[in-house]
Order: sequence, then C-alpha cells, then structure tokens
Amino acid sequence: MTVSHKNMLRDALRIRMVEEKIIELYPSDVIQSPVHLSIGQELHTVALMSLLQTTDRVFTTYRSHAAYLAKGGDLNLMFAELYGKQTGIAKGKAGSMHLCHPSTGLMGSSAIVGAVFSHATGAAYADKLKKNGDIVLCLTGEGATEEGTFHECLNFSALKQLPLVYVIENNGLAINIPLECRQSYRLEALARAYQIPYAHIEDSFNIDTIIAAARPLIEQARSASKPAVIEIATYRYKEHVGVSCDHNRKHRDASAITMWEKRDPLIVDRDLDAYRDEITAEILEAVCFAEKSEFPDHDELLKDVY
Amino acid sequence: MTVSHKNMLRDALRIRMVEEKIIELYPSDVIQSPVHLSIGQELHTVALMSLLQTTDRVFTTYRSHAAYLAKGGDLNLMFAELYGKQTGIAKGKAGSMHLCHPSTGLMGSSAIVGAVFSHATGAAYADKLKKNGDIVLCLTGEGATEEGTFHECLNFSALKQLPLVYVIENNGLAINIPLECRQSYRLEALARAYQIPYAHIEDSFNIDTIIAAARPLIEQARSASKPAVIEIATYRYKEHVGVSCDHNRKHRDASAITMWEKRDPLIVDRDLDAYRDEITAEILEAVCFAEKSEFPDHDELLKDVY
Amino acid sequence: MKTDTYRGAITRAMRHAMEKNERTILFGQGVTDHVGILGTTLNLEKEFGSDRVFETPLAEDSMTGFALGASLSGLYPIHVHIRADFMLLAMNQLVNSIAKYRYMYGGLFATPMLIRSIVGRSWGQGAQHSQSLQALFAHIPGIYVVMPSSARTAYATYIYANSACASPVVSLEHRLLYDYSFDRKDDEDVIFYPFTSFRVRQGGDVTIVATSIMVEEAIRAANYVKEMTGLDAEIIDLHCISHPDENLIIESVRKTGRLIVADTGWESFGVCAEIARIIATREPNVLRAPIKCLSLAKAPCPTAHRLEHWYYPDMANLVDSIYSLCFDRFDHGKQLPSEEYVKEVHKTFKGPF
Amino acid sequence: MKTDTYRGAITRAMRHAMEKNERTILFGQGVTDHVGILGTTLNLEKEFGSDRVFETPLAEDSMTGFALGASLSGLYPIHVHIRADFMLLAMNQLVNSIAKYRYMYGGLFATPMLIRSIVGRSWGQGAQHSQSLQALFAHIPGIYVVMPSSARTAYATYIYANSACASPVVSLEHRLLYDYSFDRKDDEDVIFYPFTSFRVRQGGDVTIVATSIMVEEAIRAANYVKEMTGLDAEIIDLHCISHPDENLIIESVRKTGRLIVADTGWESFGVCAEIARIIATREPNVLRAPIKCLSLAKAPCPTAHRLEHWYYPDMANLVDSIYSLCFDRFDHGKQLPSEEYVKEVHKTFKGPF
Ligand SMILES: Cc1ncc(C[n+]2csc(CCOP(=O)(O)OP(=O)(O)O)c2C)c(N)n1
Ligand SMILES: Cc1ncc(C[n+]2csc(CCOP(=O)(O)OP(=O)(O)O)c2C)c(N)n1
Ligand SMILES: [Mg+2]
Ligand SMILES: [Mg+2]
Repeated sequence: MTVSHKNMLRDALRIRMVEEKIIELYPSDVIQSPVHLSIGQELHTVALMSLLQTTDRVFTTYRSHAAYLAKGGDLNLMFAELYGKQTGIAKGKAGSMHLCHPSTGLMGSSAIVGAVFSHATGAAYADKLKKNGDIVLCLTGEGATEEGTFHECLNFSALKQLPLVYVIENNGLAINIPLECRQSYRLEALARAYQIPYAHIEDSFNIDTIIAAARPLIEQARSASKPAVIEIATYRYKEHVGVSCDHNRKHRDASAITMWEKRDPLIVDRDLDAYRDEITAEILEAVCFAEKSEFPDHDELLKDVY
Repeated sequence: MTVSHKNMLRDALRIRMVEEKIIELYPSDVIQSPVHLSIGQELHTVALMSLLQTTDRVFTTYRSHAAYLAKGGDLNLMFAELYGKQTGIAKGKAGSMHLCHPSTGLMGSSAIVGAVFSHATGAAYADKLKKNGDIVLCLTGEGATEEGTFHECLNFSALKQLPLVYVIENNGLAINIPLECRQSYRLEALARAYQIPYAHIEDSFNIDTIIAAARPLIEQARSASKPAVIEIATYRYKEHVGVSCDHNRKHRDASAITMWEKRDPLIVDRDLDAYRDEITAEILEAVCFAEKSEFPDHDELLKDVY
Repeated sequence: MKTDTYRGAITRAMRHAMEKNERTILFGQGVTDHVGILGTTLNLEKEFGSDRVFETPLAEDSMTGFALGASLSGLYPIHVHIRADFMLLAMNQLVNSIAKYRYMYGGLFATPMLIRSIVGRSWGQGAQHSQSLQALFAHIPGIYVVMPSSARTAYATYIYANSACASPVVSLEHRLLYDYSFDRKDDEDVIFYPFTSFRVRQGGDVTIVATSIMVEEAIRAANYVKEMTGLDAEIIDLHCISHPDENLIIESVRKTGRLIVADTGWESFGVCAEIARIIATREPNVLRAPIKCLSLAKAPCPTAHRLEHWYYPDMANLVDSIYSLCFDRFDHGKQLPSEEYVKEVHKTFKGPF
Repeated sequence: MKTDTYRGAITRAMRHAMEKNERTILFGQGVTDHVGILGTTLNLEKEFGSDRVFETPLAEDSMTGFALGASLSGLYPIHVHIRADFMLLAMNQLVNSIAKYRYMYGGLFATPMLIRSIVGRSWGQGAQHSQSLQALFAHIPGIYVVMPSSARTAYATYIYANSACASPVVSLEHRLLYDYSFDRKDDEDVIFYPFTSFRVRQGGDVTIVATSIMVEEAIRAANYVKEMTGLDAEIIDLHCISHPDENLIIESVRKTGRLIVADTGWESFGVCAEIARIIATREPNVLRAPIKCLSLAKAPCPTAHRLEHWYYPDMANLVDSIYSLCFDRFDHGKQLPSEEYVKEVHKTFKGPF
C-alpha cells in the first residue's frame, strides 16, 4: 500500500472517529442541533478530495462533516461550531448542517436539498472567467438529483462547459425512502443526454478504483474546462439524522449493513489501529477547545444581517 | 386526400384566419392585451387533437389560440374574451394568454413557462386513479423544457406510468433567443433517460407523418397508461408577442420563412380557398358577438377570489 | 374531560379525510415511512392503498402543480411538507397558479386542496429549517392560510377543508405543538367555520393577538400575570392568517386600549404589520399606547442554542410586555417568571429532529 | 436643466457597472436580444463580450443560485428578470440561500449582487405578468429591496450597489416608468446612500408615503390639489422597501397628522401594513385619522381593460383620498381630475408588451 493510500485511510478513519465522538457526546446535549452522519461514506470523500487543490472549491449538503474534514477544515473550529460556541467556524450560527471552511475551499453546505448545484455552477463560471485553473466539486446525495435544479445546472454547465464535477453519493435513500419510489432515470443516461462525461464508482471502499474513475474527469475539468458527473454507490450506516441505527426499519434491508461492514477498510484493516491514539488525542483536544470556548454574546444575534 | 385530412386542413385554416383577423383588429386597440400568435404552428395542433377524445384534457401556454380552437373551443367566447367582455369564456379575466374551455377539455393556459407540465401530470394521475381511459396532453414550446419542472415531471410520470403525452413544439426560439444559446441536451436522449417513449415529427406540415408518429404513443398512453414525449419541428411566422414579423431581427434567419411558407399547405393548397367564405362569416359573427357584448361590471373585480 | 394531542387530532383528521372522501389523495416526502410526518400519516398507505397515499420524489414545485392538476380533475389533494422552508421551492405554483386559477378563469374552476407544512422550530434547526413563512402566503389573494394553535382548530380546519370547501388552504403546523394536550370538547366533531379568528381568553386590560404556538404562550403568560397582579389579558387566536376576524380584534382593543401581537414569524411585512394595518386603517384611536410586537429577531435563525434562545420570543417576553404596557413603563419592576417555568414546555424537546 | 429618462438612467448604470467593475457579469433571458430588457442592456454583449453578458436558459431558480456562487467567487452578478412574477421561481435561492448566506456563516462571506426585475404592469398583462411582489422580498431579513421611482434613484442605487456595497439587492423597476423624463441634477453622478427613503415634496397637510410609480402619481395629485385648494401634501418616496427611513415618516406624520400610503402591491401584509406597523408600534397618536391605503384590489390582476382600470389605484384615487382625509369626510364634494387628465401618462402606452 502506498503512502498516499495510508494517508487517505488515516484521514477517513479520523472522520469516522470524529463522528463516533459525536455519537458519544450527543446524548449529553452539548450538541444541540440535528446531525447527519457520514459514517460509511468517508473514504470516497477523502479519496476524491485528494484529487483537488486547496484553491479548488467544494459545495455540499447538511451531511457535511466528511467533506469539511477531507477538504482540510479545522477540527477545533468544527467542534466549537457543533457546540454552538463563539469560536466555531461560523460563531455557532451554522452548526452541523452548514459547515464551511473557505480558507481551504469548503464554500458552504446547504440543508435545502439540491440548492448547492447552482452555487457550484456559479463558482465554476467564475473560475472559467478568471481562467485560474481551479475547479469546483459539488457533493450531494442521489435524492438531490430529483430536484429540477439538477437538470437546469447540468444543462447550463454543459452549455458553458464549466470546470465542475458533480459527485453524487448514491446511498439509495432519501431520509427513509428508497430510490425505487423516487427515480425513474439512471444518472448515467441523464448525464449523457447533456453530453456530460459520467463515471460510476461501484466500490466506494477501493481507493484505486475511485481514483482511476475520478482522476480523468477531474483532470479534464481542470485542463479542458468540462463538467462531469461521478456517481458513487455507497451506504449510510446510521439513520438519516441523528446518531442511532435504523436498519430494521421499514424501507431498509437489515442485512445489508453486515455486507458493507465486512468490506469496510476502516473496520477490517487492523493496521489502521496504529493511528487511533493520535487521532483520539486530536479529537479530545478539539472537544476540549469547544468546551472551554465561550457562547456567543447577545450582540452576535443581529450581527452580519444585511 | 381523405375527408378527415380535408377537415383538418380546414380547421387549421380556420385558426390561421382567426389569427389574421386578430392581426387586422389589433391596431385598433379593441384587444388590449398581449397576443402570442400560433401562425405557422396550427396544422400539427389540429392533427394531434384529432387523436384525442373530448374527455381527454389539454394544458397549454400563453400561445393558446390554436390549442383552444383545435380542442373545440367556442369562437364567440374566444373573441369576447379577447375583447375583455363579460361574455368571454372567462369574463375577460383571462384574455389571450389564458384561454381555457373546460367543457371540451382545454383546462388552462399558463403565461408562466413550464408551469403546465405539472398541472398535466396531476390531471393524468387523476385519470389513472379513476381508470377512466382518458389521457392528458400537455402542449408547450421547447424553451419550457429548460425549466427544472420538466425533469421533475418526466421523472414522476415515468415513475407512476401516467397516461400523459408531452408535446413539445420546437420552433427554435424562446422569445428571441435561439436554441443553441439555451440547450445542451437533445430531447430524445432526455426522454430516453426516463425510459419514456419519444417521437420526433420532422415535417409539421404533413398530416400523415404527424398521425403516424403520434398515434401509437397516444394509444399507448390510453391503453397501457404510459407517458410519452413528442417533439415537433415547427416555425413561428410572427414575432414572439404581437402581430408583426421579426424575421430580419438579430437571432433570426430572414430567409427561413420563405422556405416554410413555400411548403405550408395553408398557403399553397388552393383547394382550401373554398372554405374561406364560410370561415370568414363565422369569424365576423364572433367578432360581432364580442363587439355587442357588455364589459364586465365593477362587482366582477372581486368575484371568484378565495 | 377527554384530552387530545395536536398530533392526535391531525392524525384523526387525516384518517377522516381518507375515509369520508374517496377523492382524497395524500402525498409528500415521508408520508409512508415509519416516522409518518410526526405520526400523522402512519399506516395510511396500508389502509388506503399506495395509489392514494404515496411518496413523491424531491420535487416541491412540480408536486404543487401536480396538486393543482389533480384538484382540477376532481381529486382532493393533501400535500405535506415536513418543513415550511421547502415551500419556498413551490412559490411559483402556489402564487402564480394555485392562488389565481379560479379568478383568472372567471370562476370556471374550483381548486380545493390542503397543503400542510410544519414550522420546523424545535432545536438547532438553523436558518433553513425553522422558518415560519405565513406572511409570504397570506400576502397573496386567493389562498386561505391557517396556523392551527390547538388540537381542536387543527381538526376542525382540516375536516372543513376536505369536506365543505373548494379553496386552496395552506396550513402551517408547529413542530413544538405536537405533544401538547388540549381539552377535547364534545362538539369537536361538529365542523365549525374555521377561516376566521377566535377569542380564547376574555380579559379587559390588554389584548394579545397571537398565532400558532404563541397562543399557548400567551395563555400561560396571561394566567401568570393574572395570578401575580390580577390583570386580565384578552387573547385572540388569529388562526386564519389570511382572513382574520378584523372586528373581533378591533372590538377587543376598543375595550382594552392596549395591544400585543405575538407571532412566530418576522415582524416587518408580517403578522404584526398586518394587525397594525387593521387597526390603523380603521380605528387608530382605540390604541392608548403603541402596539407591542413579539416576533423573531430580524435575522435568519442562528443554530447555536444560546442565540436561538434570544432569537425566539417566549412567555417571559410576553409577561414583560403585558407589564410594561399596563403599567405604562418599560421598567415596571414586576417579577418575571423564572427561566425554569418559561422553558417548561420547550425544555422537554430532544433532538435530533 | 438636462432631463433623463428612467430607461436612460438604467442603461447608463448598466454600462457603468460593466466599465468600472470588471468583475461585473450581466445575465438573464433577453439581455442580448434586439429588445435588450427594454433597451437597458442593448449592445452590452458586443461591448463587453459574451462571457460577461449572456443569455440564460429558462431556469430562474438555478440562475439565482448561480448568481450566489458567482458572487462568492468574487464576481458581481447582475441578474435580470423581464417580469417580477418570474422571481417566484427563484424564491428558494433568494430566501433560503442568498438572504442567509452571510449571517449563517458568521460573516465569513460577502454576497454582493443585483437582481433587477420589472413590474410588468402595462396593458392586459393579467394575473401572471403584472405582480408587484416587493412585500415578499422585504419580509425576509438579509436582502435590500428597492423600487426606484425616478431616473436619479435608479441610477444612484445601481451605481452604489455595484461599487460600494456587499449586499444582495433586489430592485423592482416599473414598466410604465421607462419613458418618463426626469430632471437631471448636476450631482447625479455622485453616489448617495440609496438604501433609505426620500422626501420628494414638502407639505404640511397630509403625508403620502408612496412606492415606485405611485410617487409620480402622488406628485401629480399633490400639484393638482395644491392648485385647486391650496392644500399641501408632503410626499415620501419609500424607495428602500426593506429598510425605509422610519424617522422621516414619523416626523412627517407628526406634522401633518394624516397619512396616505400609495403602493403598487397588495395591501395585506404589504407596504401599507408595514407603514402602519411603523407608526402603530412607535407613535400611533400622531394619527389624527385612520391611515388611507391605495393599493391593488384584493384579487389577482384581471386581463380585461375595464377591470384593470378599477384594479389599479391612480391619481384620481389619490386626490380623492387627500380630500376625504383633509376635509374629514368621504363625500368631500370637491372636484376630481378629469379622466383624460388622470390617464395622461398611461394612455400613451401601447402593446403588445
Ligand atoms: C428542498 C428540500 N426538500 C426536502 C428536504 C428534506 N430532506 C432532507 S434530507 C433529504 C434526503 C436527501 O437525500 P439525498 O440527496 O440522497 O442525500 P442523503 O441524505 O442520502 O445523503 C430530504 C428529502 C430538504 N431538506 N430540502
Ligand atoms: C417562468 C418564466 N420565465 C420566463 C418567461 C418569459 N417568457 C415568456 S415566453 C418565453 C419563451 C418560451 O419559449 P418556448 O417554450 O419555446 O415557447 P414559444 O414561445 O417558442 O412557443 C419566455 C422566456 C415566462 N413567461 N415564464
Ligand atoms: Mg441518498
Ligand atoms: Mg420555442
């Protein structure tokens, strides 16, 4: 295994452990907002972000922890944000659903499904205009592609040939509703209708195949200013929102998780255990930073409204 | 030529002559609202409607005259509506952009581009639920397909297999903007992405090919409850809104119109002249009805608001 | 006396709509899952079939236009949004089509339908999952906009909408009311005309016009103030935001001379403004003091709990307003209810939703 | 004195924005065609290139979100809608994203942009092409909403927005103002702070707070009344609908005791309500009589010309309101301006647009 593979696995494990910490903390109500966990979906996020440069920008959804950390977001500022503290990246105003970290390129996370397609499109247009060689990555779930704005944005980014990669995490669920109840199209055929290159990543646990599929499209976006769609088959381990499991609920196949867990390198790769101590220490420090920080003052309430 | 062909040509000529009457009247300001003429696009509308039954319903756009008349709308009520009279089909409140004629199945015309896709979808769902064997036809321009709602409605009607035919009149223009500036997709590929059957009508002046292409899809919608998309290559003779020509304006090819006119049966088929007198008489009677009718009273202003 | 929760009443209304009116269809994201729109649509798919109770893709605009098309074809659509914020995706269909259809076509069509949506306020919902957008809808002629504040008004409104009325109705339910218990009156199943406002408490010292959960807060505040000082507040549940009972409001303020408006939304161009308009265009001289408005801070909703606490007005703010109006001074010196007492209800709320 | 049309001023502002700020991009349906948004964007594509001035597909929601993404990346987007009604398709991006971005992220981002749209009123535009939706936008914290009533305010606002301000600005232009000529002041090119209200006429008998074209109507009405009776109306151009100058309004009404609000939109939850709120929550006793509101009939806009005539308030309604307020009676017996006189301006309008 290469160094870079090790690093990616380590980074993915770090995200996993951060969210496990959130699970542990959640019942104590120090985090008083909904959390949408990425557990099960970390590794491909890390692998994809490894193909980006710091100046490339990312837009994503309420399920924002993985993208935040993978794009270089600061862990202290993240925990402080979850705790609703003044030292949070957005002074507590954003919370878990709206993480952002502009200095490393995470430009926002929307709790309105589908909203970020067009934000990413606008940002990519700016890149194209400025000819700065940067690209934009837009990371959402497959449910988001049902919103009309997806069609509008595919059309526009193909029309203008924007340096923009739409990454669709297909975990088969929108909240609790399976794909078959919602979609009559295959994403590949849809992308092709706009002549947008498409790649499917079947195995979201295999770094090599992720990189092999994504790299050409990302490079083409950068060098030839072309949009792309990348779909990833993935699996959400936890419930849609919150820290529990929901595998035996209606609409979910209780047995599927074992299949995923059995192949999940973050679980099966015992070599990774070597990283656990230092990651734990880092997380504890971030939690400690959050705990020690102050809550925002009253005058924060009306600050930054136009 | 068959009797039914003759009738269709006659009906198309009638629509043409109605709109020519509107052109003649317009400068006198008896019609004080925008008009979007269908001239050039009448024949395929008549041919398509000939495949419908009275109980089948149609939704269309501000460019509504052809659909209104082809679906059996009353001519007196139409002119009275254009004149803003109390005897108009909608008491003058609708005007040219919003013709409707529920008793023969025209359920509305929206001046909001794309709005009717979903209205038609809802109506088709009702048909499916009621198992009444009726179908719905939704007639819009190609520009409308750019709105996200088109994607949403294609997805939903494919998902639920609704008895619904989306007819797209592709005249290559949205107001003054040509298709190349707006669309990166081909409608056929888009429809196929949802596994919706698609037909293209290349020659909108040929009744046989129109019927041949449309009939199987319309029958399949009715008998097997399946959605369909039918695209028609057509040409708008007049300016987008208003009664003048705009062929030598930016974005339009001044020579194209001659090509269309040369093939237009309503112009070249001199046999049709035989119908002109009776159609003229009918139109004059309708205009006379409109002229003689009263304007709405003041209490109409607040009537029928919830 | 029997009691009924808000959730229970809405659930019964949904089942009633499905049972009594076979034209009713019920759809929206989550109406068939194990959460069932906070329990209000549980099991309905099984009972009434998946043709009448169904999930939709994420497509708020189109599913709203879909409701119109279905309504025009004789169905009674009930469209549910788990959060009112998502209705912003449907404004085009709601405002440009639904609110205008009947009028624009000279009365040729009826467009009965119910759009239920939930004001997501609960707990760290932040800027995009908490909005109370009644003013946006109520500004538009052609729709009824209601905010049921109790089990009874929710039930009666939905029954009436489904069985006796031909208009589009937008209802904003409040997330935090679902677990509240209300007395259940015997006549509850008799449908009353729900597109108006109701006096829910009599009093002569100050009038409180309240919406949604603020009605409950107002009742608690009024009881507290009564106990502490003997002052008596009259409370009007605005209920039908788009078509309030203007006379009821004017008559009350004529009696009390003092008015507090307590709303779940923003003040400018909102319910507070509308009530002020009713008074100021009819009888401004009934006011012996300026109107006091309790509404959201003029900002998007912050996620941090500390800020959220200041963002929303509560019962203590109401008590404070009553005192400062009735004693005609800001520093009235009266004791406010303890924080514990104020939070009594909301404190029981636990995430993640 | 030099004069300037509304159209001319906006055209100059657009060119200025493109010339002085190379980050400016200008887009929307029709910005490059031979009509050029009523002339205001003509030739700009040729002058500044099709990367900076471009058509968009019909996709209002996404092109609004696109504006946000572009703005976050350092561009200054000017997005144009030929009719304000189409902004209803963009409410989600406007309200859920644009209005909240800066606040939600604790001030990390600036989101400068200008969204121009046109109140389509002219002539048989009907229910879906005529709406004046300022109240919907102004209700939402986080956006500036302006309605330029003159060449000067339009020009200054756009220049300021593009060069000196970091906020999202929504501007509603009025279709019927495009051909109006206004005096052009020498200091016109000096940018003044435009997010406020302006007194445009001094007077002591009655205050008229007006928006958009109603400012012109108010000036005409005031001049007429002055000539006929000597009564003097003070007129305030509300201009910044979302952030009006409350003190200016209060001080004027303190002086006159009488208030007319003349708006292009609906009354309930609209500008009339908001002005009533400002007075009633601050100093209701400045009102010596109920506020009079001139606004649209509470209905969708009918297409028929006859009904349209009654639907919109005009200068005669204003004169009538001034008389009945100042003489304190409905049947004031004063002569109203002739129909010919009233229609002077609008009559010149000819379709099809
Ligand atoms: C416009 C809008 N509609 C509905 C919702 C409610 N909602 C929140 S998450 C979600 C599911 C989205 O599914 P997907 O895009 O697949 O993302 P995932 O949660 O699976 O990562 C829904 C419907 C929303 N937030 N925004
Ligand atoms: C939502 C919306 N956006 C923009 C417009 C302005 N508009 C009116 S017609 C039109 C062009 C529509 O083109 P198409 O669908 O091809 O129909 P055609 O006029 O060619 O028949 C546009 C952009 C509108 N009415 N509604
Ligand atoms: Mg998903
Ligand atoms: Mg077209």
